[in-house]
Amino acid sequence: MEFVVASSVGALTAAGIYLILRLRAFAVILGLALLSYAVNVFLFASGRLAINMPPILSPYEELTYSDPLPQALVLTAIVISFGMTAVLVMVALGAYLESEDDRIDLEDEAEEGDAPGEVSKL
Amino acid sequence: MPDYVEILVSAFIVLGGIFGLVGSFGLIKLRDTMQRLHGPTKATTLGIGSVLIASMLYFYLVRGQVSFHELLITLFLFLTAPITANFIAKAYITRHIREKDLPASSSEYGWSVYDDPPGSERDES
Amino acid sequence: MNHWIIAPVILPALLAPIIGFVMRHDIPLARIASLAGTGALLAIAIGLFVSAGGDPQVYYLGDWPAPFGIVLVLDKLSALMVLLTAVLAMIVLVHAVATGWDARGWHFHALFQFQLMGVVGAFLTGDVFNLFVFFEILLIASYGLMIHSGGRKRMRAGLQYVVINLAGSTLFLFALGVIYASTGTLNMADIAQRLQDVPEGEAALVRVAAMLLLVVFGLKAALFPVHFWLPATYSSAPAPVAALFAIMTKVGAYAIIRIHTLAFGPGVEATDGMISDWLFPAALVTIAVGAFGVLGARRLMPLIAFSVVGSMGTLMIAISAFEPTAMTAALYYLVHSTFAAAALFLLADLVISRRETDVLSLRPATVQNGLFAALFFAAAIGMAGMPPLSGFLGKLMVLDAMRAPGQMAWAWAAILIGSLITIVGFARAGSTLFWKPMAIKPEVAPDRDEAGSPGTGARTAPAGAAQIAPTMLSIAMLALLTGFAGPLTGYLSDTSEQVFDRSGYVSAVLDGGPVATHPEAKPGTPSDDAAEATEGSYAAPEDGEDN
Amino acid sequence: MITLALLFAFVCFGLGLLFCLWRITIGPDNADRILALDTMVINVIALLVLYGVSEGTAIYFEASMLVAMVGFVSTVAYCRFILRGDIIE
Amino acid sequence: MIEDSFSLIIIALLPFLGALVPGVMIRAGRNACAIFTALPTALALVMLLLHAPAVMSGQVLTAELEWLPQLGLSAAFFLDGLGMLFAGMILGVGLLITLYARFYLSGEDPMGQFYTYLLLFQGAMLGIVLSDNILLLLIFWELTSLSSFLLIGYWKHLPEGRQGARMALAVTGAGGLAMIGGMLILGNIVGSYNLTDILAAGDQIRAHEWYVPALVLILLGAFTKSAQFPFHFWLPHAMAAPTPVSAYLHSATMVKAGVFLMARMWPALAGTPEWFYIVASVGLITMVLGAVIALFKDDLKALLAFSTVSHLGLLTMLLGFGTEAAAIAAVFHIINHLTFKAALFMTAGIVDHEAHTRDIKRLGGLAKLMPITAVIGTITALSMAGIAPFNGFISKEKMLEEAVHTVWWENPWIVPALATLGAVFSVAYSLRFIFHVFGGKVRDDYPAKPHDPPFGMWAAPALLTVLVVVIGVMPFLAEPVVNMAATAVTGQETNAYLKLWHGLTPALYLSIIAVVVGAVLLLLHKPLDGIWRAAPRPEAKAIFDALLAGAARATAGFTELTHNGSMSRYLAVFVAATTALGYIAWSGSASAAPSRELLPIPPVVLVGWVLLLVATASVVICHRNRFRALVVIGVIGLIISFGFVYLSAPDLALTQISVETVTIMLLLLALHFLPKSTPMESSAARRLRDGVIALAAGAGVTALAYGFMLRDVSTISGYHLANSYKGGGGTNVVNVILVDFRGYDTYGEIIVLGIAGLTIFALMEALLNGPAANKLRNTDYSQDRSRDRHPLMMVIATRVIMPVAIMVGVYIFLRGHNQPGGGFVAGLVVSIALLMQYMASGFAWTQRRQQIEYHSMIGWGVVIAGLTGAGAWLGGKPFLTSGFDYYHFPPIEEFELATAMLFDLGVFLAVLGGVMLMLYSLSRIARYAGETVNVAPMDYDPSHPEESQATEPTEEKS
Amino acid sequence: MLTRLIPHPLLSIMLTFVWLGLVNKVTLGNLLLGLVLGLIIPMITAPYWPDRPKLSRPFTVVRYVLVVLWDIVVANVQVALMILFKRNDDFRSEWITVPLELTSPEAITVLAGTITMTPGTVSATLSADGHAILVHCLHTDDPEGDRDRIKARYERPLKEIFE
Ligand code: NA
Ligand code: NA
Repeated sequence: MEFVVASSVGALTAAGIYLILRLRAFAVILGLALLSYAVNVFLFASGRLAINMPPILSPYEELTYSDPLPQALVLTAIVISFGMTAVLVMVALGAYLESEDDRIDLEDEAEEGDAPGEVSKL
Repeated sequence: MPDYVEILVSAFIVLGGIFGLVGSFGLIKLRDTMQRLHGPTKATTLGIGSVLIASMLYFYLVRGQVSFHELLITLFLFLTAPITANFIAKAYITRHIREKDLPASSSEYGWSVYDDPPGSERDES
Repeated sequence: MNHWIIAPVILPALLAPIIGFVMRHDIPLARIASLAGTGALLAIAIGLFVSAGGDPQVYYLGDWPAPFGIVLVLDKLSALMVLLTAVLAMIVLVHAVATGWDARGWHFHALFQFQLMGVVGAFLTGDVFNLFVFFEILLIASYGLMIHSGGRKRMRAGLQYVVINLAGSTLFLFALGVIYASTGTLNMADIAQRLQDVPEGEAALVRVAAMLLLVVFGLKAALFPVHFWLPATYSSAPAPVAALFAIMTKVGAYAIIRIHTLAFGPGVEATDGMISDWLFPAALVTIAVGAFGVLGARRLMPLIAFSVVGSMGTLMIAISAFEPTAMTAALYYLVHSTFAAAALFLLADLVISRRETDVLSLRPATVQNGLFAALFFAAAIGMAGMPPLSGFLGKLMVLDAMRAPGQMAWAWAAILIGSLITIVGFARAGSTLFWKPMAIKPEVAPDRDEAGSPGTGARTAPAGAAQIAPTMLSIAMLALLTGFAGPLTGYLSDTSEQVFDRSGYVSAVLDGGPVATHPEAKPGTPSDDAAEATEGSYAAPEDGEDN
Repeated sequence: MITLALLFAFVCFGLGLLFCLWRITIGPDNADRILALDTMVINVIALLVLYGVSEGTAIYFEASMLVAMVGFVSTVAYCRFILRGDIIE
Repeated sequence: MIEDSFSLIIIALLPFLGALVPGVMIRAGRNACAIFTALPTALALVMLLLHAPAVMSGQVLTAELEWLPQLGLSAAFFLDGLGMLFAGMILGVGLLITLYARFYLSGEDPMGQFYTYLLLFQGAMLGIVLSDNILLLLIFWELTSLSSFLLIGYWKHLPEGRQGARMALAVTGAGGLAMIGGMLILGNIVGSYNLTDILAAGDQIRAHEWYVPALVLILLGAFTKSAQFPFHFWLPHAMAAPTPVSAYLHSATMVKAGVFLMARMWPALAGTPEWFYIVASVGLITMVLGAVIALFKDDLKALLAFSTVSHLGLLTMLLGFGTEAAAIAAVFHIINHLTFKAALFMTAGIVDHEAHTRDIKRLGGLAKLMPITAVIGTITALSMAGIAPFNGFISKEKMLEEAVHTVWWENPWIVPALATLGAVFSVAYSLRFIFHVFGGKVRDDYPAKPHDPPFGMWAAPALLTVLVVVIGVMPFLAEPVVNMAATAVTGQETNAYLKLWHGLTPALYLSIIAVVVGAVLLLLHKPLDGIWRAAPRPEAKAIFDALLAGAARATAGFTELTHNGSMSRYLAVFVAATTALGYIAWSGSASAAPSRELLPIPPVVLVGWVLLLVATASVVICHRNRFRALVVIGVIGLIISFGFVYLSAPDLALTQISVETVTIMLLLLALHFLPKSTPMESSAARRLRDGVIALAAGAGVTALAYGFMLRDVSTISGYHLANSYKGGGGTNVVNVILVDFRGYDTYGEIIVLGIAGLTIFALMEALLNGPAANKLRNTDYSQDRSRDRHPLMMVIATRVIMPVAIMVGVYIFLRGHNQPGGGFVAGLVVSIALLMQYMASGFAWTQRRQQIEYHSMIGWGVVIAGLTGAGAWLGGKPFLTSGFDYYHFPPIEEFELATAMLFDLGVFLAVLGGVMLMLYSLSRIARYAGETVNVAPMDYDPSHPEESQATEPTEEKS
Repeated sequence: MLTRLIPHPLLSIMLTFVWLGLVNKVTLGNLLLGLVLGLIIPMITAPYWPDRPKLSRPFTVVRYVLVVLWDIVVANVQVALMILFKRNDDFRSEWITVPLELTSPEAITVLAGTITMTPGTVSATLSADGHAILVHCLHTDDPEGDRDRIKARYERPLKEIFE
């Protein structure tokens, strides 16, 4: 079981990294999504694996429970990365709409004359 | 626990397994998308149905606890399955079937996939 | 328990939503609230700074004993950083309001307050995962500020900023996973204590954790080779935001100072020397990158951004020694470089908004050319580390502290040559910006008085007192740092003493606070065998309640 | 006996999942993929319920309930994207 | 003996305080300005001279202020003979320059600035010569570089001014930085930065292994400042400065700073072969070279500049000799050179000012037109030539005498020979100055009609000329001063014995040779000049500019190459570095032996594994088809959620599945406006590289995860399990951790969501007010679409499903504390329910029926959570301390109420508001894309055919 | 007035049962809470369900439900057998148009749903004016027969129930 989880994390990580190394924003977004899957499982696994011992205290019997702390951490991490992804998606969309393509790279600074200060005013 | 309970529960479980498998099998066996649509929307429904029945029976007969929230899942699937199928079908039709390949709608308006609803200006886009 | 410790986090946290969701259609009101809030934050910060004299003070959130709940720790270092943040924030905020930057987009003040909350929270927390959470808060707020008021270039640079930081956050989580997996705790003090005697077997994991964290914090601190994002970001951000970001790189530096002295610091044989061995060369290259960037810059904002990179290199060199004297120098230089960067960015905003471009090419002289030239000269001196301003003292202290035989020559060469290149770069930029233009309009070549005659082709109204004050204030801070270098350094050396006093920190956190209500897990004494740890005895309630 | 039955069912739905995966990877049409995903959701629900039975706990019920809900919504969203481009218009 | 005198500090500070004066006084007129500028200088000079007797009697005055004790830096000043001499020169000449500049500067020039800079510079110089702390000295040292940068660049409109200033700054600044290194080493050796201590520790220093590096670094500072070969080139270009500046900086003071430093450090550093060979040789070369070049300069100031270079070389050489007599000669020549060179510069300035040219070729015969100037110029020039009976003669004699006694690398004649050569050329250019400017017949083609300037302008040079003569005729008058300084330099009592006539010494013969040959050279000047011009010689400025430009270009190239904005490369570096470092750290020590038996792998898990791997792979393979990738992502999310359930993390499963759905909907909404496919852009090699990096990282993560899962570790969570119910009042430990043990994290987490909502909203506003709006309007997003937007069936189904879904949400919220669920999942479920409604009946129709406003919902959520936490303060408890209790009203069974639930409510609201605000923002963009807005819940309701189903154009578009 | 408080009584009842199902335990407290929620939630969602369909003939409803359930079981078996044992070439899939007399959207939806859940048929789409359903038959030998069966077996009772 442990190896299954570990290798899955590895696979997700590798895929995510490959995708964030692409040139288009959308691929990068996909990559980051995979990476956050990967890291969530990784963080979860840091509490070690347990089958059918969810940390829901049972009123009726003495039980062993899986480590609840990493689960809580992963929950927080999931929520945060959701917020981040949302912002990322919007920024990517904004960058695309403001320019002609959704490339992730910047063009050469030197050519650019447009400076902070002459931007859209309210 | 008495045998008949075991048999009953097991039977439903096995039944569910079989139908589930068949439904998914249809997904790869059948030839075109519309045909495949039939498999899941039915076989799986019964499959999951009997699984849920099995669960209810199990908890009631074996565990002695009344459990009927499985009904909720059944209800939910029955509510949603047709909608899902309907959407998937339309998704397929819009992309792959031309209006003339379908039977006429037998009313003044064509199928909603191709034709605007009454009232909206027809010459849109 | 001193409830004021959490005040600097809660204040903006409660103020920001009100500004953002209630006052969002009323800029003047938002401005007042934001200024008032920042003022209050400053007051609180001063109060905490004063009260942080003695041992670390611990705030046990939720009244849970450490290491089981989250704690805030107020020691000299965190108090210093909070105060630094508050002062910088006040300066930047006044600039943003005076120049009207805050009105060029939505939610500036709410995001600004949230940003402060994140930064301050990061400085105060005593829990590694909570550190992550506040990193995220300050980051996501900074995304909003970074792309404030939009614009093509800014949006694309912003996208890069978001992406690189998301990657960084992911790495942070990986590191935290390794930490929990290897130590079974998240409380910094507890980690430090458990790492004191790492069984040789777990050293590998611990080392990996330390290294990954170094990369994570290095990314924030613009440390080579993970600094590449900074120039584009800072030079595309609204100038006041860039000025505020001067504290963000310091967050990374702070985290390294905190974690890599407390947890993986000197005396932990698992990670002994490893961090220093990698941090030092990276810092050297960072200085080079920054200096080259300054000399080679074609535009003003990147030039300043690269000078920031260079300054982080110097700072990191001092940190990498991981000994009190060098740490004192590092802290001094940290404070200095924050204000130097702020001064430059704020000034750049004033200049660029009048030159209408930050390209370092010949343009007609702007209104107040003389004044801007003088301010630029001062700020550049500060950043380049020329006397008489604090940059010089800071660099002297760093050089003086880098006495390890293996490192001395490298450190000195890097810092001194780096300074030279930086000076030359600033000199070129300055004379292009402020001197050459005098040649274009000979009839008004020498500006008789600093007020600037209308003949000098003023594009826009001259900057009023309120607009110039923040820049001058940040330069004044440099002057103060110089004048009161003695007393300040006295405080800072106490601070670095405390930073390296691991046992003091640990006992303050783990021995104080509410008593654990549960016998088999006392605060600070981790239950010794895993079976017991993952098992909780539990008394059945009268009736299982389902709703 | 129940255990055997459960094992059998697990294998069935597991195979079912693999069939769905096959359909998703080869397509050919996006409609097929969405269909396969939807079927997958149902298989997973079945597996969750069976797992609850095999462990004799009701604790995984919410999960299956939620999977059912969410599966429906995302299927609709996918389809609307193909149908209208904008899923909320 | 040493005496404490606070007045030193005042002397050192006066110029800086004075620097404030001109800015104020300039409005009171130029004269007032000049006078008030002179005041502080004069005051300082007076205070200084008051100490003269004490110093002459061998006292050393000191004063110290704490500054940065931790570093060993203190504002420590001391005044000994050498300091006295230089301080006197600086202040005295400063006074004269102030006077001179008043008349020299035109009405155009901003005099206030000039005097400010001048005083700043003066203060810096004074600081150098008075510092008793080498760190302090360094500070003043660099200050002179900076202030001279300002003075040289004073005429900002002149390009040569700017370039000269930059060059001076670069060269002297670089030297200064080198010197920092040297000084720090000295302090290192001696263990103190106090100059007195260092001077006392000469032997220790010379014996130390770091002596040579320190020496070299310090000399670099001195040589650059004093324009010694090969750093001499900046000085002539500094001549772009106004003449008063040249006279002050480049004859009297700044260029002497290097000499001063060598003299100052003499006791500590001098007397070793290294010192001799470096210092003496460089000085010698400089002396000759400067003299030779000076002869061929037509610009008066250039001529004087190179002569200065040459004379600085002379001084350097003398100090290099390291003998007491040489030191005396050096000190004496410092005084003499000051007198005649300052006067000469002012003369040149007068000529320039009157004749409007400094070009010797255009001058001549001025003697008749401006007799006073001529007299001054002639006398001082003769002194420069080293011709009796002027002071220059005596010091040059002493120099030649020392040269004669100097053996260089076992070679007795090379030093005297070269020294004489230098003397020859200095005679030649001095005579040229006299004859080609003042001599000859009057011309009629001067740019302006020259005549003697007003008294104010020639007063200063005249005064200096008097000194030239007096010291020349009665040198013994200078003896006390010379001794005072020389004693300080050598560190032991000297007694200089100065007189005009030494008898027939070898030096005298050499002098005579020098004068004769020099005169001959002048006669041959025309042909020589021709040869000189023909001869190829390196143009230092060109080289320097080329170097600087090259450096700038190189660094620019490097920077733009490495920071080319290629995110993918940055990330590749980031990942690669991380992986490598991680591996290094890992391999740096042993890993643990497994201490945990592994869990079995049942078939279903195996299936899940295959599913996950295949799905992951196919995301990578088909990522160019963006929609397809999203579908597969859905699969991955499903599998992972199932995995969480299987591995006893039901809460994670709930969260994962719902978050993932909302995320996919966000992505779909965004994808509507983005390109639907990703083009194949990167090369195969590039993809291979990325693949390798990715696989390496993946392998690393796998190893790491597997590594720690093999082992057990004692964690703190035993406490949470044990106290969740007793202390937190909940049986779902995860939830209790979230809302209680680590509620602070959750608080931060919902704030992140709130900020995300804000940011997205702000971003959208910025977009829709920018060019993006036009792009949206001008793009047609409606290609071959199905015609039914709001299908009847979906609408009807939603009417039933949504309330059920909301019910589920409420349920999950209420039970979260004890069973899987909680505010966050509940929030997501409810927002998913709302999304269903949005999808069914469309945005506009739904939004119109939307009572609550998302902005304030987020706000309320955050505030409620915050206030719940702060409520604990009322009980004097820390933030987020929770309370709970059980209530029982028969016949209803007992139930629990906990503050944590209120906190959870905050979470719920923030999540709901956040998610909805994001989708709201995205949908608003669609309005701009010109979508029409429906006024009915469904496309067509057969039961109400009369109702108009017409859509109206979007309000936003108009 | 009452309609504003209880816009959809049936929905309220259903929600109460849903609640009991969720908590999976019938107690007085749960019942009360379920009722309260069952009343509140429809009030909140009322704006999204403007009109109020009226159901009549409860017995017809029950009969209809039973019929459909039975058909579903049969359908599943039939289709399962087809999928397993019928060669792909032997499938004769057909599109058939089912003209509708029903006008109530609820009724149409239920009919479409029934069609999808029952033998070898999937309702693909409606006509733009909702007067006909396009049905896809997996395998049929007489399309007209199927159409009439649908109308007779399902549409008629629905018409009674909803109109
Ligand atoms: Na279905
Ligand atoms: Na999904």
